[in-house]
Amino acid sequence: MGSLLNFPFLAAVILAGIALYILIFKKNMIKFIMGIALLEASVNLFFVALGYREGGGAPIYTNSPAGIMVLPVPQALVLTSIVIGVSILALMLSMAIRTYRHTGNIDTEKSRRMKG
Amino acid sequence: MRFIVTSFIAFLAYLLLTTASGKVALWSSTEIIIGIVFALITGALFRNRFIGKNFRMLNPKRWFLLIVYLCGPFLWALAKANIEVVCLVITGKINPGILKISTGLENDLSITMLANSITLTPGTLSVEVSEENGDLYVHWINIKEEFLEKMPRDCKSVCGNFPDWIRRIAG
Amino acid sequence: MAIDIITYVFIAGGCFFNLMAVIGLHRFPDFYTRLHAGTKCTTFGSILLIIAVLIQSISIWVVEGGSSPQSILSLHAFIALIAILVTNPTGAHAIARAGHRSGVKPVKAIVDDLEKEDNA
Amino acid sequence: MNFLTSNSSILIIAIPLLAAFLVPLISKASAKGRNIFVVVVTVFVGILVAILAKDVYANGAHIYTLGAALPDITLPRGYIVPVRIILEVDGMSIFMGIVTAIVSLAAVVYSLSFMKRETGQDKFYTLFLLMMVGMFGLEFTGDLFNLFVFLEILSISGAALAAFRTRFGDTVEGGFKYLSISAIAALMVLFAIALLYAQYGLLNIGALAAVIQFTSLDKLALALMAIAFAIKLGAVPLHMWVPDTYTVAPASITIMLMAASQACLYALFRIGFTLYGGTTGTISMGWIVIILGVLSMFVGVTMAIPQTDIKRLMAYHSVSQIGYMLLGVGVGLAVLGDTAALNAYGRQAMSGGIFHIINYALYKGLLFLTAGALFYRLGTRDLNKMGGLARNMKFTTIFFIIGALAISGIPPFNGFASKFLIYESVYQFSPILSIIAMLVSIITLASFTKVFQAAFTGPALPQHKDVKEAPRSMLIGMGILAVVIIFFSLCPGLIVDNIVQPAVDALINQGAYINGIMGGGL
Amino acid sequence: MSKIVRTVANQLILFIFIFGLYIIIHGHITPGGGFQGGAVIASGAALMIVAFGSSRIQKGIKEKHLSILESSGAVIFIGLAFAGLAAAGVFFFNTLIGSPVFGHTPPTGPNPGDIWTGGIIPLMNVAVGLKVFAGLSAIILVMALASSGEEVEE
Amino acid sequence: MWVPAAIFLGVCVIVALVRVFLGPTTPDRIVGLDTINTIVVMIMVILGIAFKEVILIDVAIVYALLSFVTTLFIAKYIEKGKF
Amino acid sequence: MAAISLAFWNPVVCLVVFLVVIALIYLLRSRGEGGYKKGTEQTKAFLCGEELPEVEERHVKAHNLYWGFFQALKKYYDPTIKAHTGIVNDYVLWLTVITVIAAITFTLV
Amino acid sequence: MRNFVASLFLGIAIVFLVSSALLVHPFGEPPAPMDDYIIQNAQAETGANNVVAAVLFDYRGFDTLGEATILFTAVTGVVMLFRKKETAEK
Amino acid sequence: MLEIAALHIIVPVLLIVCAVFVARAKDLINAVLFLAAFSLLLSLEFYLLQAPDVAIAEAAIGAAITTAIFVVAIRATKREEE
Repeated sequence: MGSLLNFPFLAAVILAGIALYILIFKKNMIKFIMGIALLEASVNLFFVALGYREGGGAPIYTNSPAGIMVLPVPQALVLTSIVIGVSILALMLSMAIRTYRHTGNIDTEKSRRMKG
Repeated sequence: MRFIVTSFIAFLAYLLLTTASGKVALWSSTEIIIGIVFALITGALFRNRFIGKNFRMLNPKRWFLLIVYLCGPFLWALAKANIEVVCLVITGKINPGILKISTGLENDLSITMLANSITLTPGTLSVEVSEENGDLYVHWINIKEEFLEKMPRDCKSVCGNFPDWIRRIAG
Repeated sequence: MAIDIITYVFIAGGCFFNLMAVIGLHRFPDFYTRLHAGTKCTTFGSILLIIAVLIQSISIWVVEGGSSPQSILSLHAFIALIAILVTNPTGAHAIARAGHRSGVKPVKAIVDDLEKEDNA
Repeated sequence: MNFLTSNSSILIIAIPLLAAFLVPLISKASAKGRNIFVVVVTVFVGILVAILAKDVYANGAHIYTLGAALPDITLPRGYIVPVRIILEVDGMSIFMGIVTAIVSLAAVVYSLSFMKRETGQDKFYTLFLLMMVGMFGLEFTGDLFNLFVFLEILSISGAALAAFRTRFGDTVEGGFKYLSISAIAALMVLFAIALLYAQYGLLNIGALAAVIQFTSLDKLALALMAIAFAIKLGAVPLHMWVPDTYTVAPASITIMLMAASQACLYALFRIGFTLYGGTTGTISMGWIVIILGVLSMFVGVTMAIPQTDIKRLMAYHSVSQIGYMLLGVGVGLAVLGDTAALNAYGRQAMSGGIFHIINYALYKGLLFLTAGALFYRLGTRDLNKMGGLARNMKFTTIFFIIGALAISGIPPFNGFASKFLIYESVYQFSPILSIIAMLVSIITLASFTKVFQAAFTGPALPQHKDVKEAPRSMLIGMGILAVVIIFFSLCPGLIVDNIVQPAVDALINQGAYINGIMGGGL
Repeated sequence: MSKIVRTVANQLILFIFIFGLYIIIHGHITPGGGFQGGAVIASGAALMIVAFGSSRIQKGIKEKHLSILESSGAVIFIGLAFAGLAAAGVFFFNTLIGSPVFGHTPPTGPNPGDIWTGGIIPLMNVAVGLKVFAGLSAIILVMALASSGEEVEE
Repeated sequence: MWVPAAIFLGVCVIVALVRVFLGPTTPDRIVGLDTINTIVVMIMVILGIAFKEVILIDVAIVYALLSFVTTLFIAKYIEKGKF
Repeated sequence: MAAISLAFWNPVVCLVVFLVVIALIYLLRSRGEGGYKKGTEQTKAFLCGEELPEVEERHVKAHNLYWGFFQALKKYYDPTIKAHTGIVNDYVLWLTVITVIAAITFTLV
Repeated sequence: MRNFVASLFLGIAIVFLVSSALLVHPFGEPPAPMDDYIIQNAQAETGANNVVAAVLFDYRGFDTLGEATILFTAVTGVVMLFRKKETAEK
Repeated sequence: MLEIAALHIIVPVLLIVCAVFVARAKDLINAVLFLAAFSLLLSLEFYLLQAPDVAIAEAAIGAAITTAIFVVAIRATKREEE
């Protein structure tokens, strides 16, 4: 049970592995961007899971004797990270659209012009 | 007029969200002030969207009828529909088809209400709506055989007495 | 105690309808019929579950007195229900229309007026 | 004045940020006013950097706690760990700040004419200022997560600017590559931060450095962070985005991207020396840095020779030049635990590497700007289509000669000073490395001879008959860098003693950095 | 989309908007805040775009308006940070703590009703909410216009 | 009682996800996604009761309102509409 | 502190060397032929009496320089240039590989 | 060749990641020297019941500023990429 | 609390399944669908981890806006992955 309790961590790192698989093997630009989104999500999940405390409530003072709370700082960091992620996704997708207009293709191999 | 009505509805929605925050009849004074400010902003922004071309929805009688309709015939039809669908899920006997029905309703709101109602009620699902007149194309999961003969489809057997209710509410 | 039993009945009903919805997704042959299952049953299941929530929180409210936060809880659950009631059928309509326009035909359909209309 | 001194570290970050938010609004009113505004802000930031530098060199590290009652209260009352974000500017940070300030000043003046033909200039200047903010923030912050945030600002604005001239298809490709690589690298950094946070519950670099134990998770975090910054600065074999992106970006942005890679180099050193400085990981990390450095030097310069695109050639050279810095500082990192070796040659190697940072930024910036001037007048980057340009573009030619001689390490110029420090000290560490470094310098000279021959000398080509000299503001931008290069060439001893040595001390002296954070309670 | 979706969208946008404002202004006492509320309102904008088409939305609200809104939100935010510098000498100092405006310490509870708490946090929430709403809507609007073949005006 | 119900609904999500995976056409998959949306909103409401935290219900409201937008976007894509 | 001041490097020395070089250049230039004029027959290249080729052909193109060097180092250049594929996925692969190697190094050492 | 190398190193990377997940503190028991202070003092110091908001806008407000800046940057970048005329007429 | 632990296992497993499907889908619009489902379940997982702020943000941004921009981008490029 000991290692099974770490399951959210495990899930997060397995997600990172899947994202890396996409990033290495998938040549479609939009798929590639999805890989980055997955990587982002996995790191976020890892961060929030780090801050979980057994039996803790949300870090908001709602109950009069404030009980155990989960850690607030990872949540704040993840909020920042989520918005950063969507900014990166938007910019990359715009670049993919632009590439398609110039080359008629969004394959990273077929649309490339620079090498060597 | 539109502005006032939209603001008022926004204010009501805000009050619903912030219930039990204070002492002034369940709300605190700051919440009410902020609610008014927000309601004014919302009203200024969406007055042409929220209220259509006419004001017939402002009649409180229609609101009362809407609530009665939702709690009475609609809920009953919903329950019946679900039991029917559950039966179909278990038995697997279906007899589907897409039908065109004329509802005779004119304005957008009533067509929307009817379409959403029949989506949720016995065996029917609105697939397409005609942009010119209020004709609905309905996917029916279990068509009765005798229904197919008449070409101007009978609205009554598909949607029961919903059009009457809706005509009284929004028509 | 009786209130608890009523709550349990409603929860069981809600879970049953949700289960039927997802089973219906597999039993039915084409996507229009699946949409029937996926929309109607989940909506009704949600109504039952939220009624359970309302009963429970109102009972707590009555027991503990008016200042309990449970009242807000039931109100917010009710708002969620309204949101589901408005968005679910509209979404179903949008999906059905999109599916028909993208060329998915109803399986085993005995009549298709819209198809005739398009061809005419 | 006192107000400016005590708040200068935050003002250096906040004022360009405010200006960046204001640029779209001002730009609606007048385009000329916007240009003046941007230049004024850049100059003002330069002055602030000078004020801060004076303070730091006089009084030691500058601490600024954001949101506390007083800027130097780093720890909350009666508590042992810092809670708020703290800016900590020591000798190394301010050194990088000076580099950034000089480069951005040159770039903004150069851009005034260079971007005149483009639309969307308000976007350009907004992103430019944001890029400045990213670099200064990355260099000044003392908080790991804040470092990640500024890294992202830097990456996004840099990628958007690299793709600025969207009418050429390849610019978007370069921007996409840069952005993907940066995003993945930044996520690796974030994962490493998560691993550190999981063990110690802290985010401040100084506080973490005080308690770090080098467990296996710390080792993984170190690997992730080191390689993430290595790819951002373009060390071989992670350099492949560098030619693609540097080639397509507008010239003034190329030098900003170059300064950005310097900022990432700073982050790498900060991680290696300060965060992990007290652990045993410095030796292996030092060797990894040295190996990356030697590979960068060699592969970069050999890949540069066959190129026919002038900016691509220069981009490979910048990979090669980064190798020198990695080599110099890596030697220092490898011997960090060994005091005798550190005093015998490690310190000298580090000062060579760090001095090379500023030299590289200057002469490489000058070279990229001359390449941009050629592109501005000719409309092509292809060396095969150039020839005989020295007749028409006299100043550009002179600036190119200055830059080429400096990068090749020809004695009177500043490139020689830093390279000489590296050769001399690395020779004591390992003779082979030193010989490779000298060889690379010779090949660099050879390849710039090729550029000079192909572009500037030779018969006057008929299609370049009426090519004019570059516009005035571009010449001023190049002139700033050239004047600083000549100043550095004349008195390198002054620079090394007054600017580089404090930076080296700041890197080596981990205790002072930690003490700046942990000793500041009430 | 069809008439039904348009009608529902017209009704729903009001509630999404008011809900987003609720999330923004209660950011310091219930879950939510500037980002979440701004993102909710921006999703409302996305709903309008998908229901009516971006070219029709663009007649009402243009990208440059959103851009000005976003800039001003950012300026307000950094201005609040500078206010700390001006009032107390430290950037980002929470100047309003202890003052009668927004200076209270709230009672514990799910929605205590006392909005005058949190110092500059509610103001910052509003600024960030404005900014996030404008930014995300601008992104979606510009990308939707680009995908349907139209370009943004300079 | 509430948490087991949530787990049961979680199992329902698994079953629906199989349909999303199998669905021969894209509309089939959207139907599955729509079903999952509703069920997850219900899980959120139920867990809000189970944790006895009022504030958690807000998440469910947000999701109920916004999952609609997702559905509409994909539906508009497959009916080949212009955005 | 180890003394690292470049003591041999005096600005004055640099300036003096620079002036000397300038003086040398001036001297050489003054010793040149006085009758040189631009744009006349004098400046034309003399190629064994043959006709001069076109201007483009006279200019040695950039990619022709150091041709022998590349031929000699073909074994090095072919794989190196081939490794620069220009595909983003390969960049990520390189990143992963190097990170893994670094992680192994740190774990083992 | 590429696929083999990629799979090999991807596998090793996943091994490292999984080992890191197993080596982290047990799920639900984090060390929290910084967070404990914030949880105890946030309500009194900042006057916000929502501790996350207190962290976002007070203790780590600078991060939030940076993050707002990133969104601003991205919007500027997207608008810049889709601008209409790409060269001004001379 | 064993039941909560069960949810903590079910939801991450679903997340992994969704991610695998994202990787495998040839049709990009299906991949976007799985990404939307992934986002939804991630939001649920944040909810379970007692992070309502993050859950709201993920629901709003991850589900609505990310999907929207992906779909828009696929409309502007092409649907099939080769």
